[in-house]
Amino acid sequence: MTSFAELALFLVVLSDFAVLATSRLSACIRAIAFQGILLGALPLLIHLDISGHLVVLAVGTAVIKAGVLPWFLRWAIREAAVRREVEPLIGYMASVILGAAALAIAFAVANALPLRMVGTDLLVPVALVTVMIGLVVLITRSKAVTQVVGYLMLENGIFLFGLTQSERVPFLVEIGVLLDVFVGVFIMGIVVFHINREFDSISAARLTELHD
Amino acid sequence: MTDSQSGVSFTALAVLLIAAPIIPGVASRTKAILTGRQGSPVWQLYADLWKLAQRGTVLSTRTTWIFQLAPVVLLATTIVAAALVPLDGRVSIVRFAGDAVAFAGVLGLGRFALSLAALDTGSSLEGMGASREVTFASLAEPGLFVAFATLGVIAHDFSLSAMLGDAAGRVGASGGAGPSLVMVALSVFALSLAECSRVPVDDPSTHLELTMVHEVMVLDHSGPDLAMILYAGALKLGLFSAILMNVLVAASGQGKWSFGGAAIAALVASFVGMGVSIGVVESIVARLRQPKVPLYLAGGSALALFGLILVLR
Amino acid sequence: MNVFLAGLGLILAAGIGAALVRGTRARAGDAVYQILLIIGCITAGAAAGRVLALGAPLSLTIHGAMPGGDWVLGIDSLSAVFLLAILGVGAACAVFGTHDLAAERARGRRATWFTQLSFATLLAAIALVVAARTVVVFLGAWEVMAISSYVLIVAHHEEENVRRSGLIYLVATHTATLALFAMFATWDAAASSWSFDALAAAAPSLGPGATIAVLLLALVGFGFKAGFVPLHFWLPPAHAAAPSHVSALMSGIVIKTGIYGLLRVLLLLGGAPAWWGWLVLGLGVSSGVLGVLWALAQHDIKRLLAYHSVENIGIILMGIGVGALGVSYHAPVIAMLGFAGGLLHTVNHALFKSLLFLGSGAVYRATGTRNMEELGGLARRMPLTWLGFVIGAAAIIGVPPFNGFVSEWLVYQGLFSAGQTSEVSRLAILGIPALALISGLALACFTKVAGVVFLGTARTAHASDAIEIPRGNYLPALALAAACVTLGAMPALGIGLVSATVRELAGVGNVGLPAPVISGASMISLVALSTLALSTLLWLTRRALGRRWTARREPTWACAYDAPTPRMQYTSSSFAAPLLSIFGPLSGVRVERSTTAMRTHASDAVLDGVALPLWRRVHRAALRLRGLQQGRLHLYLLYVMAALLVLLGYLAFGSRP
Amino acid sequence: MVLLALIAIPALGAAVAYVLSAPRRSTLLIVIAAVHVALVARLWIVPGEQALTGWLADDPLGRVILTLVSVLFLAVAQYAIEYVRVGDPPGGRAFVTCMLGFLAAATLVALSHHFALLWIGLESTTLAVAPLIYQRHDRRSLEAVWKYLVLSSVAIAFALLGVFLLATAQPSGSTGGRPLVIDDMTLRATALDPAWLRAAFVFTLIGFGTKMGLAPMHSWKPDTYGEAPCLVGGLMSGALTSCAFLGLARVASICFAAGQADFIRPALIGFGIFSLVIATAFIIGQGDIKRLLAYSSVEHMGLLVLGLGLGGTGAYGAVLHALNNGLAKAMIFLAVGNVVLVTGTSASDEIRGLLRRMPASGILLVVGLFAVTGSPPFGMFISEFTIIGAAIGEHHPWIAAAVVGLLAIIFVGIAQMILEMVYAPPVQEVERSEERGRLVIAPAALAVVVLLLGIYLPRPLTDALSSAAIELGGRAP
Repeated sequence: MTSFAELALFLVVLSDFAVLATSRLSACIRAIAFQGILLGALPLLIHLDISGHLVVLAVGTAVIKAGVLPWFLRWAIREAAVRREVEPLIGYMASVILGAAALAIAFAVANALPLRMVGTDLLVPVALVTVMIGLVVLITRSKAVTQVVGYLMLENGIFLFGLTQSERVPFLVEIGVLLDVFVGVFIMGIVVFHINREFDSISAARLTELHD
Repeated sequence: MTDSQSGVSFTALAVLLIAAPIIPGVASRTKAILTGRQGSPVWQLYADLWKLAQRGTVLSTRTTWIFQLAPVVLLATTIVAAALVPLDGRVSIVRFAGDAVAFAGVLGLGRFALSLAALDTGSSLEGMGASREVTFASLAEPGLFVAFATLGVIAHDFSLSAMLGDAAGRVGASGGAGPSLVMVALSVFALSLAECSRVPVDDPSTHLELTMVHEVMVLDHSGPDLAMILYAGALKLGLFSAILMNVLVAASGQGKWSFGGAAIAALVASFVGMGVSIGVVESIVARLRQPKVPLYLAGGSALALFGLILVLR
Repeated sequence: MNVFLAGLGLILAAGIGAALVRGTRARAGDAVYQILLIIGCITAGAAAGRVLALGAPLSLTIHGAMPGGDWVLGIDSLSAVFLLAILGVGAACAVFGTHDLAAERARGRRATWFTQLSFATLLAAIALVVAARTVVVFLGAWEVMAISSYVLIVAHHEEENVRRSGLIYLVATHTATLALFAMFATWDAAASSWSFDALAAAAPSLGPGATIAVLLLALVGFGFKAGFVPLHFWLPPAHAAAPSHVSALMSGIVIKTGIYGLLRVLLLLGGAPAWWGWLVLGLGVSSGVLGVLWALAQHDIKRLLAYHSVENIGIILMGIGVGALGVSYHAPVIAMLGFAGGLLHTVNHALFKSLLFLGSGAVYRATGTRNMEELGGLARRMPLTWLGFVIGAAAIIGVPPFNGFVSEWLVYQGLFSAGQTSEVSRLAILGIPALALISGLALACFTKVAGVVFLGTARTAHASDAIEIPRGNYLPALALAAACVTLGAMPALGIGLVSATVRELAGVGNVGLPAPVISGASMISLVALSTLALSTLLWLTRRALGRRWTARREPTWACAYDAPTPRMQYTSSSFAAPLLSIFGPLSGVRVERSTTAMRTHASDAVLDGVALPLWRRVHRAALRLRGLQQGRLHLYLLYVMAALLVLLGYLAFGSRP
Repeated sequence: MVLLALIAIPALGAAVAYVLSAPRRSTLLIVIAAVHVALVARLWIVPGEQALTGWLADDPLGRVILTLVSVLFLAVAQYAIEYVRVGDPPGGRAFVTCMLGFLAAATLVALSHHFALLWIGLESTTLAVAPLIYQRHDRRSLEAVWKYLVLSSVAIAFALLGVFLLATAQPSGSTGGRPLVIDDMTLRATALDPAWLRAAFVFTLIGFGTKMGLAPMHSWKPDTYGEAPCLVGGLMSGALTSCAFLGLARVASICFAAGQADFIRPALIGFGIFSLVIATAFIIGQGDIKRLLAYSSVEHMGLLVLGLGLGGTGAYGAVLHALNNGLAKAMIFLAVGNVVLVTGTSASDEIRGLLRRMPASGILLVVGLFAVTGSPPFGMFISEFTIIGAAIGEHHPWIAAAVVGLLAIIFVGIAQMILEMVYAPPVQEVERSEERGRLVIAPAALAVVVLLLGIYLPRPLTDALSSAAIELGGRAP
């Protein structure tokens, strides 16, 4: 059983790097959708006693993170003529190297943490990697949509970390968190849509009109 | 103060009022003799006063009541100042702790009135005189106060009668305060020359208005007003000579004269002495240039300050 | 105590009454305002008078859920002395102000009810400051006083420099409030509650560091309000900008709350260490000399009077310094003389300074300008204002028949008696030449003002067609003049007024004032009366003598130059030039020479030299930080990450659990 | 039962308002606001109610913040009725909905005793306010809302991580009590694992700190308050930041109970002082009145955190300061709103002659100046005085000196701008004032409340403040 969970976690790391490496927006969105599916499956893989609320949680996560949000992000950028990411501040190669560094740090830190292991010991490092790579994407990318993808990745990382405490964190809270993330990204999507309409290209870099 | 004592001090005041005008006469006389001239008689000022008292006054069209009030206030304040000084070397008519401040204050009121009268005429020359008079006075006063402070510390009492009267005499020479008393005497002499506008600071006999200080302030006064101003000037000279005499007596260390007659004689002698010394100074020293006067006054004050430090040590 | 509060209530009612009865029936509003305000002042003054007369301090505690414990008000002898000065001068300024504003309202420029309302609030706030006995009430009344005087200063807010002066004033008072803030906070840390009695109880338990902090902060906080030299820079611009009856009240009364504060802290601390006494004496001397020197350099009559307030605050501080030294060197005689001199000079200064400001206000109302170079010859056209002004001038330079002399005489005695002791306090005698220099320069300065503004011939059209102000205006001025003369002629009155407080400050129980002071007081009245008597006698003989000879009227002699023009008269700058040249750059006179013209203007050493450049440097430093907010979202995210990393570092390497 | 009503009514109102017509929407808004205040008053009468098995509870600290939010919302609602009709883009359908949504979320934050619930509440306040910021639908407000959303979401993500770390710090099973419920955690605080608890505090400090607008995470504040309509600025600076402060205070109370005081105090004091310094630097020479108020909000958040970090009477001062700051900030924002509505610009050098054109708002601005800078007659003075007293009481005299110095400089910056706007003569003479009467009622009422708080603190309020202070590791003055 743990091998399936480890496989899923490995795929999650792979999708992180996919987002880092690609320059095309649609590829990014597909990668984050794929990660959504994995996240949906993981609670089932980790906890053997599959109770009713675990299934609902898994299905809910998969539907929202893999289905609704990626479709919505594609809707947000449908009029954008340019579908490619502007050259990020530190270049693609540097981003991937940074991702690798994040992976190394994550594993080093994970061992140091005196965490009571629940599920596989791979869960916490992967969570930390996803969080860090999410932050890298958020900071270095200039396209608004990519930043939303970065934010989603950050949420996924924290969601993974939440799984270590899943039996202690009641079901209602999980759903609440999920709903909040959904509404957050939904509003971000609308704003991206408006940015898309106002500014010729949806690069967030030009948003520097407000300053002191 | 006992009634016999007050009798002597009142007679001393009367002597001052009568004899004061000799001093300018003696001064001009000495200067004339030293410079080989005949010079005017000693009682010249009496004649001038009498002549002016008979004359009518000419008032400027611009002046207000302050112009006519000023000479009156000047004379009145000088007389009140005289009441504060122990003319007979023992005790003054009005005696209280801190009457040195009153002495300076009263003279200040007179100066204030005279300067206002000068500005009232609206002429630029009188304005210049008032400005210079007030400038030099404000620099001379600190020196005078340091002198009084030194005397006060020596006599352990801040009233003029104690300082210049008997207390200073007793403590004076014997208490080792001799040198500082001499310094105070010198500084009082220097500063009184400035206060009474005599040579090193101002020349009463000059006719060039631009160089005058005190004289140009009173240009517009005439008749009895001018008489009062000149008389007040002479009285002030008399006051300072009395103060100087008392300080010198204290410095020399003899006791005080017990009976009244000698004190009166000493007072008259101080007038003549003051006149002679002014005459000598006038014939030796030329008038100081305008920017040099503050240095002169500062020098006088420094002398007194040095005396004070000597005593305080 | 309820009588006092009733008085305050009446004063506030006067302001509100003026606010209600505005518009068409403004004249009725003025009458209501004046009557109510005067009655209020009298009732409150009666309460204060009773405290002084019976020597029984009043106290009132208002319980309730107020923040910082319940409110305590009280009037002891110190508050009573200040209250009498405040209410007396306040009433006079209010009457003058009403008529002054009536003229302005006639020109329809501005509704006057707002100024009257804030004037009434200001008066009530000052009275409350003096009667407050807890921190919250004290600081609350203090700030209401600061705000209402700000509102009054910017009454003519259409002019740019009025607003600028108002801002400088507000910043100065707010910094003062913050300094008091910190002082009371330091003091409160050791005290049980926020009331003054608790503070007094906690005073001995204050550590050495805390005592130094409290004393220095008190000096800064109250110094800003009192306005001694380094902290005076707001005072001249504020007084020049304010309407004249407001600057009269501010200069006479509001800056005195600073002195009240210092005395109150001294009382609560039960005496200050010697260094504080020396510091206050030093500040007094420097404020005195520099204040009068900078006053000499001024062209604007109100700025000149404002600098003279700085000088007189210097003299008051010398008195308090000597008093504090007396207490710290355990010489009660010196303490009593010093405090008596300082306190009496506070009352005297309140009287003659407001008199002078009302005079300058009348001049401004009549001629429309405050620049002395454009005035002259007003004595003939405004005789009663001239009478008030010349009495005020004589009083301020401290010559015998007037009240200024009495308090300076006390300060001299304090300095001299300090000089007679054997300890190091002997050095205080060096204050005597300084005080002499100050009064000498003051005499020069006021000869200049009185002569240039009122005497000679009118230099411009403004001055030549000036008309005397209505009766209502100079009545208060003459009342103040009368007070100056009576206090000068009968000094025993003034000394009796302050003796109770002086005993308390010097901490000597109910032993009487030193004997020389009592006998001196009667002698001074003898000197004053004899001067007046002798002058009148000589004046009458002069009159009698003169009638026999006709007095001819000719143009001024001026060495037979027969076409003198008004411009040839000595002006304020030329009159002061010899004195200012002696002090060189210290006098702050800036000379602007061009090929055709030469102008001198006075600059304030502290404001232009220290305060404004300091503010510009702070401004530049702030602008350099502006780069942080340049609008790029990436950098904002980096800031958050940086903060996170710093905290994680702190977590990892910070204090071990 | 009252607690659930307090949350449900605004939430339902938000849904209903979306479908109602404009006039009825406004009446619904004001009615719900009034009902909300009434319910909170009832809470004061019978305190200590619980709901949802302890997840929602009424404790003194929460009740003070809830009162602030409720009173503030009532004033803003009354202001909004007029604003919706007359604002430059009049408030649309979403305006009232979002406001009521915000009220519901803020109430949830104030009442929740379960950290995750608190997190959800705070997240929903952020999302409820976002459309309000974008009210003007122009490029500048678009940029402002984008930055606000990205920065807040990242912050909220960290806060969520912090909450999960709190959960890990709690021992499972009976010894740990119900997971993430504040009451149980404070009771069994010693059983918490110190390492995880500290990590949780770090992340929650960053998360809630960014929501409060502490420096260096404050960059979204000037843009957001600068571009949002003033009543939204008032709502956010008054209520939203106070809710974020409540969240931070809850975590801090757990840490104090668990004996981590010497770890978290330096961090809180450090952030407090840094916020004050940054605020001072940006207030001087600021060109825009709304951005200036944003930096003033950063300054006061710094003071709150400083008070919390100092301990002693500082905690009491901090909670009282949150109350005073919320009301004063809302008051001055609404007054500025009136000015911006008439003059059309918020650049301070283009606004002149307010005393002539809009006397009421002009005077309110001056009153606001003295209120916001903590001058004595107003409530802010009492709380600032307590905080500085605590700084000295807890033997940090240099911190007290620094704070007093910075407050003095800040006063100069704000006074320079506001006094010039109010007292300078108007560019072109105007005969009658362009004041809208109804828009002045709300700020005037708030001003009176702030003044009252400076003079009279009702007994129940002081008791609540004292028990809140004890909870936050401090003591009553």
